[in-house]
Amino acid sequence: FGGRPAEGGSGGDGPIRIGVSLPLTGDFSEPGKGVQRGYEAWAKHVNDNGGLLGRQVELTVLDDQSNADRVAADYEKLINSDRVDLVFGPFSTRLVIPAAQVARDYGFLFVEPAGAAAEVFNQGFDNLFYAAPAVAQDHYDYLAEAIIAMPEATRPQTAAYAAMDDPFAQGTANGLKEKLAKAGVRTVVDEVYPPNTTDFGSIAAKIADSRADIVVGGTQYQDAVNLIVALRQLNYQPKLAAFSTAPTNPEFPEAIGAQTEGILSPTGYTPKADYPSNKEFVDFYTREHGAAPTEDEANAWTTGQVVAAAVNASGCADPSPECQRKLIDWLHGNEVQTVVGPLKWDSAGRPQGAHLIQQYVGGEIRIVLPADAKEAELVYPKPAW
Amino acid sequence: MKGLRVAGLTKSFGGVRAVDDASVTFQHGRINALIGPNGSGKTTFFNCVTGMVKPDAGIVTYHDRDITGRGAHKIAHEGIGRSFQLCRVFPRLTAVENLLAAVRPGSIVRALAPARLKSDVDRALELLTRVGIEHLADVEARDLSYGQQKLLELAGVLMADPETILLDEPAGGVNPALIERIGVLVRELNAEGRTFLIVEHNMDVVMSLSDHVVVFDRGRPIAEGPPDVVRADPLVLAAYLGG
Amino acid sequence: MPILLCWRLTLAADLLELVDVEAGYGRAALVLRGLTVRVPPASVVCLVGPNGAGKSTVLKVASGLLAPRAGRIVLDGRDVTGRGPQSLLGAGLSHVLQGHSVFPEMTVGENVLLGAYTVRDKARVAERVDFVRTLFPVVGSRWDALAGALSGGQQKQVEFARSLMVSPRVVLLDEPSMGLDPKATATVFEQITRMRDAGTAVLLVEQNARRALEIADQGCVLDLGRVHIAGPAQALLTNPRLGDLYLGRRP
Amino acid sequence: MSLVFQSLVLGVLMGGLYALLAAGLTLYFGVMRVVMIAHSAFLVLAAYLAWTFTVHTGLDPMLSLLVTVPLFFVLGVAVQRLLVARLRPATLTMMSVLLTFAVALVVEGMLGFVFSGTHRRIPLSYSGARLELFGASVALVKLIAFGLAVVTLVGLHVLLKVTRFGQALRATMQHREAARLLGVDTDRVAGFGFGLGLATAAVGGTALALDSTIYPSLHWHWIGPLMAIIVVGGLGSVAGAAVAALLLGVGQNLLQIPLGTTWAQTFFYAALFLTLILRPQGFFGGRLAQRF
Amino acid sequence: MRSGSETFVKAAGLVALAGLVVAFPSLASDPFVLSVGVVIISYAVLATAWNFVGGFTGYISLGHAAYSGLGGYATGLLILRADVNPWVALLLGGLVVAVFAVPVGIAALRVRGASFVIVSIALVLVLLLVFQSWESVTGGSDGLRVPRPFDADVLRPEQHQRFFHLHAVLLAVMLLCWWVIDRSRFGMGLKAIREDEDKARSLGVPTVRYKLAAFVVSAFFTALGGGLYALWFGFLDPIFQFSILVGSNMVLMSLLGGVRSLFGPLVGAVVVGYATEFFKAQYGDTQMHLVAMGVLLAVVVLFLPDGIIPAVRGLFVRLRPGQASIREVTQEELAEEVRR
Ligand SMILES: Nc1ncnc2c1ncn2[C@@H]1O[C@H](COP(=O)(O)OP(=O)(O)OP(=O)(O)O)[C@@H](O)[C@H]1O
Ligand SMILES: Nc1ncnc2c1ncn2[C@@H]1O[C@H](COP(=O)(O)OP(=O)(O)OP(=O)(O)O)[C@@H](O)[C@H]1O
Ligand SMILES: CC(C)C[C@H](N)C(=O)O
Ligand SMILES: [Mg+2]
Ligand SMILES: [Mg+2]
Repeated sequence: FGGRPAEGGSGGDGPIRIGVSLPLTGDFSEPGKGVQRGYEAWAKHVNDNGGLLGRQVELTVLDDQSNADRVAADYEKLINSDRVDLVFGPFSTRLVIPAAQVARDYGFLFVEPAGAAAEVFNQGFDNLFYAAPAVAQDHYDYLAEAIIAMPEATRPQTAAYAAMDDPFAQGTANGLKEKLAKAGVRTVVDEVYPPNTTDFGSIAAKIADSRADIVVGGTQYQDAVNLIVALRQLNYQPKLAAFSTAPTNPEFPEAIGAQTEGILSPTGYTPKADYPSNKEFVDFYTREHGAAPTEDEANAWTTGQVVAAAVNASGCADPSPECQRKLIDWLHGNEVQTVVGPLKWDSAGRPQGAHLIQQYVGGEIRIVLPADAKEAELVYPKPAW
Repeated sequence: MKGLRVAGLTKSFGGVRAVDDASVTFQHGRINALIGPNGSGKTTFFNCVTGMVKPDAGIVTYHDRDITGRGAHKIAHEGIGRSFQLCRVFPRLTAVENLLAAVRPGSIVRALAPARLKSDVDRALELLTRVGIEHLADVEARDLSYGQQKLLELAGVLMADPETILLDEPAGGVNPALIERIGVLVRELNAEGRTFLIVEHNMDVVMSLSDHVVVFDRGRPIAEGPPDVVRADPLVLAAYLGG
Repeated sequence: MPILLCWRLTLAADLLELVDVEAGYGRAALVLRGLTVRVPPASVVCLVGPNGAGKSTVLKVASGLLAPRAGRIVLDGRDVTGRGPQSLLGAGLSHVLQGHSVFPEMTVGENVLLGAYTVRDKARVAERVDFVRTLFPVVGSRWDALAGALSGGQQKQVEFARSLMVSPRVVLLDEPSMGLDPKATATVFEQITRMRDAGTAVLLVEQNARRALEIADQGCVLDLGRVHIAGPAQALLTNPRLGDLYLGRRP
Repeated sequence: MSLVFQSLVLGVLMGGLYALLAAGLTLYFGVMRVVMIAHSAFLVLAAYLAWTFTVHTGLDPMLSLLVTVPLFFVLGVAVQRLLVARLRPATLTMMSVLLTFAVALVVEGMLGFVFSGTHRRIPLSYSGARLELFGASVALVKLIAFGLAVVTLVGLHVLLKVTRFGQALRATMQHREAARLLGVDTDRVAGFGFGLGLATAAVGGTALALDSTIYPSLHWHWIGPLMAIIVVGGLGSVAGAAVAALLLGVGQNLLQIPLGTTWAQTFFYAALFLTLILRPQGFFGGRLAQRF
Repeated sequence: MRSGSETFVKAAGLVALAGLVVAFPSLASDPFVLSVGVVIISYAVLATAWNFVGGFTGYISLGHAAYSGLGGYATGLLILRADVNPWVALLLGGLVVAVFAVPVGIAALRVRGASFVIVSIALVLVLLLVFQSWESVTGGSDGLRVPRPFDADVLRPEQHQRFFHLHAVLLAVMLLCWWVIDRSRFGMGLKAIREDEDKARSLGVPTVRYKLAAFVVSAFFTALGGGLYALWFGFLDPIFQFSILVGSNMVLMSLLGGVRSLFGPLVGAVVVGYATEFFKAQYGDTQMHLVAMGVLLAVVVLFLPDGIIPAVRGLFVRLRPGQASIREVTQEELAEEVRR
């Protein structure tokens, strides 16, 4: 198994080769493919517009099968065998951590589109940057503020939380829970379930039995769908229901039987945002794919933008430790304009923004928080489902 | 008292009392036969004595030591060896290996000693010669015919060097010429001082071989004594031999 | 080495004939090396021989469990070589295996009733059940027990009882008396005689050789896959050459 | 109190589904001595077929049974005749583990290839519909699944215990040669037995898909609990497995109240280990697990 | 009996193999190939460790990932929580797992055959649940980062190289142990258990103790393999540590090479490891690599049920002149012979 002889290599006028490993199969394959579409759209867009540093960019995408062992091997391969100039991150916290380790060992800049959990940032990686507005803990910040600001009479008194046992999903629910608890909203149910749970009957029974005013799901996708259906089967009608990531999925309304009205979700991205590059992105992407981009594509595109900004500012894009160091240092000191807004990071790579809050209003998912970005009024209490 | 003694042995399976309060003493150093109709509990009796099943009640002693309910391998270590009614060998081990597996390793250190010690292999070959299948030493047991497997099992039991040997129907399914050969071997070993306890339905074998016969019926002994006496016992005639 | 056929004097056509059969297992060497056996109706032909001679193999070839590599099997004048046991059973041939072949996790009753698997006539089945229950008391008394929980000899009795559920024209019996107590052995041999008297052709393999030859009409001594000596059973019994080698010393 | 009652109801419904999903395993495992790792992969396959059916025709997924049950029966016959039948009888049990593991991989891989890894759920107009029962909610879809389970299990039990085919199947598995000599067409019977097992997978998969999302690797999630059920129930006993499934389902749901989801899941394995230590033959009859 | 030339060939082969292993890191064209080498030799370690129980006793454990996972976690937790030196932690971790394996073995080895398979699967699934939810100790589903045992100035490629050799040493020790047991009375007893446990018992083999000993030795080595891997890889995620697929891989590799041969699992690991890389490169982003793996496994089970090494050996034996071992004489001739 001799690896291919090194081709391309550093510098020169050849294309800039960017290595990525993504979960194209396995548990995370769906969002993984979304990220792939985003990366590819970004590369095409860059190439159509004269490339980076005047060089074309070329993606090498490997499939890590949603497996942590594989993702490390993939970056090992990209960096050593394929001799890529730059790397982009994979999808999901679970894969980002082992991947970032490899990148760090070889001194590579590691900008990633989907490692939002707190754990990603306390591993001591100085080469890592999360290319989205907020870490998991902060996804619900605007919602927390809004709830706390409600008049005493209508403000929810009790809350039920159910979170998947996954660093990201748990992080989102915990973030909201901590803030609400501090403000006096009693936690009456706090359930954590394994990622492969398919039967939510008894979790739903607990929540329904608690008659909590609001229900919050720290969810990925399928679990939110199952949980909502199970809650409906028990005729539980909360005043407010929020779930991370799932409701933004285009298939969500159909999956839960169209009873979406009033469901909330944080999102890092909206195609309607008026950040300078966003319109360009949405137009380009819609032209290519016939549909507007979602969060996964946007995060990938953002990753591209962040790296491109560093490359342009540093004037280099090669695997040498010096160049990679320059890129990393530049990102630590600067803000980057992206499709999800201006991003800047602390020393551990945490972005310093917050997520928008969306809600299904009139059958469509709209931004309701923060006030300055809203497309519709927050509906509270939510109608029955 | 020397030898194997069983008192009040009882074993039930569900509603069936396979062995029912059986008390038997075997003549140490002799060839004992255990006969009785099908289902009278002979095999179960063997299984209880050798620790393959736990008796519900009763005491088994060997040289005055209580061995009731001990693990099968411990009872084997006491010097009691047995064969099975449906002969059992290690199918994918060769004939020699079948015998080597019966060597008792002793301490842990000795357990890690090579299995093919020359002394052991020599003894195995000698035993195979004694039962007349030395030419099959390197043949896997599953390739042997039924009778040859039977002889191999016997050799394996002997390899463990037991003082008391329990044989369950050694003649069943074996060619008459071979039966005679086994009989000769049993006598030789008995002359060396080994005690035999043989379950057998072949009356010719029982009568010609044994010194002492115990007759079982419904899980307990109904008669015992020298072969000629037992053969004439009306109880035995009624229960077993058929009048 | 003398290669004789199982010779006979009867005039009636043979019910079962194995002609020049060669057979073996898998890729291994031949077990049967050109062997001919004939079984006329209303007679018992007894096969004896040392362990591993190929006796069981003869029966397996005859009942279609094992396809011969050469030779012919003729049942009632028709060539049935290569046909499976199911079709031979339909043609009136049944085979009782050596060793233990009860269905251990089914009850004794289920085992016996399976003997009549091919019989549709319920009344007839009921009648046979009554018959075997009286013949072998254990079948009746342990009707609902799992067959695997019976003692070795009891299982053999159930097996034989199971084979009596049909009345075929040819019966192959492989050591039916193995492990049986004297009473049950007597019952089995008596049943074999009765079958013969009712016109059935019986091919019997027995290690209880003298006892078997006493009730047999013809005898064949098999060794190394060939017929060694054959002739009327009485002649074999009195043949001094066979005593020590195959039949065991006279008691 | 109402939570306990609600959980009890949910537990019974879930237990019924578990029993249905495990039914096929009992058949291969107890009757045929084959450890069928791929059973749950076929469950997922059936679920996908039901999903495809509904998405493309807009009809009720239950109607897909008309196609999938016969299809799976044929598939089962094929798996048995082409693969399982080729294993050596002496090592059948062990090797069947690996062989069916391989089959599971192939099924999962094909599902991923054809349907992608996306989580799917059958869009049903009545997915949230419910009935009220003494104050507890009973979801319609769960009730349907339970009904399917009852019908299938009763049918299977009758088939195995009473019919000629059942007798022949059990005889074939216990002593093939003897069964052939009694006139049983053993090849066919064994194939049919496997087909029957897979046919239950068709029903089970459809029932599963009514109230759960599906994805190709879902089957790994089911292997453990289903195996636990058939050991606790006593290998080979359909009735035992059904009782065990009900008890485990109820137990899991009740334990979930104090313990939470994750620890409640360990209940299955705790029951499994306890069974093996206390009563290796299972609590409700069946084969001695110790010897098997 | 063995001939001198055969011994010579074997010795030469062994030396060549050892040379190849020692030299591999310098032959590898780049750190990636080297890292694949580490993965494969780690497979070989795990498969060989599995074979202590699978090969000798015939108990098929599909859940050996339990021990590799525990070994990894034990090592990592000892370093992180007790501040133990990494290498001491590795060894201690192995011992801890060995001790843990005693009660588990006593319970699990009560059942045989397929039930044992189920128990072994259940064990991994239980551990997965425990390690996922016992967050305060295990790090829960976030996983656990294991600090590297070497200084920061040991660069990653250098690290791969060291770990390759560490694995090789462990493998060599295990192979030696396996070889010693294979030839020993203990090994003979284990094989007897594999063939017929009750019969072995009746012959005086202390089956429970023997099985347990093999089981614990296997768990110990598996844990060392898991611990070493954890030190190398640096990150433990319960989902991948306690996975049925990992355990099945050990079984597949052992079976493929041949469970009754010393080098069987090693050969199997090389084949499977290479096949995994190959299928992944070939079918990258489709699930076809699963299908390919499944087909490979099925082919092995159906056509090479004894494994590669016995199959190859069988080929050689068939080429050699046949040795007749079965005496072909009739009773009559035998009687003549005896008389003479
Ligand atoms: N399934 C098998 N596979 C391979 N060889 C076999 C098989 N069955 C029998 N043999 C071999 O075929 C030969 C004849 O076997 P067979 O069973 O016909 O002997 P037999 O005369 O019935 O002996 P016994 O009196 O012991 O029953 C023996 O040498 C045996 O080793
Ligand atoms: N495992 C078991 N389960 C239930 N009943 C059993 C079991 N083993 C034996 N029995 C019953 O116990 C009784 C004694 O059986 P055992 O095997 O000891 O008889 P045996 O004297 O050896 O008979 P045989 O001469 O036929 O070998 C029989 O009625 C049998 O059915
Ligand atoms: C927001 C998402 C893209 C984050 C991702 N689901 C994670 O596991 O971290
Ligand atoms: Mg007996
Ligand atoms: Mg025979």
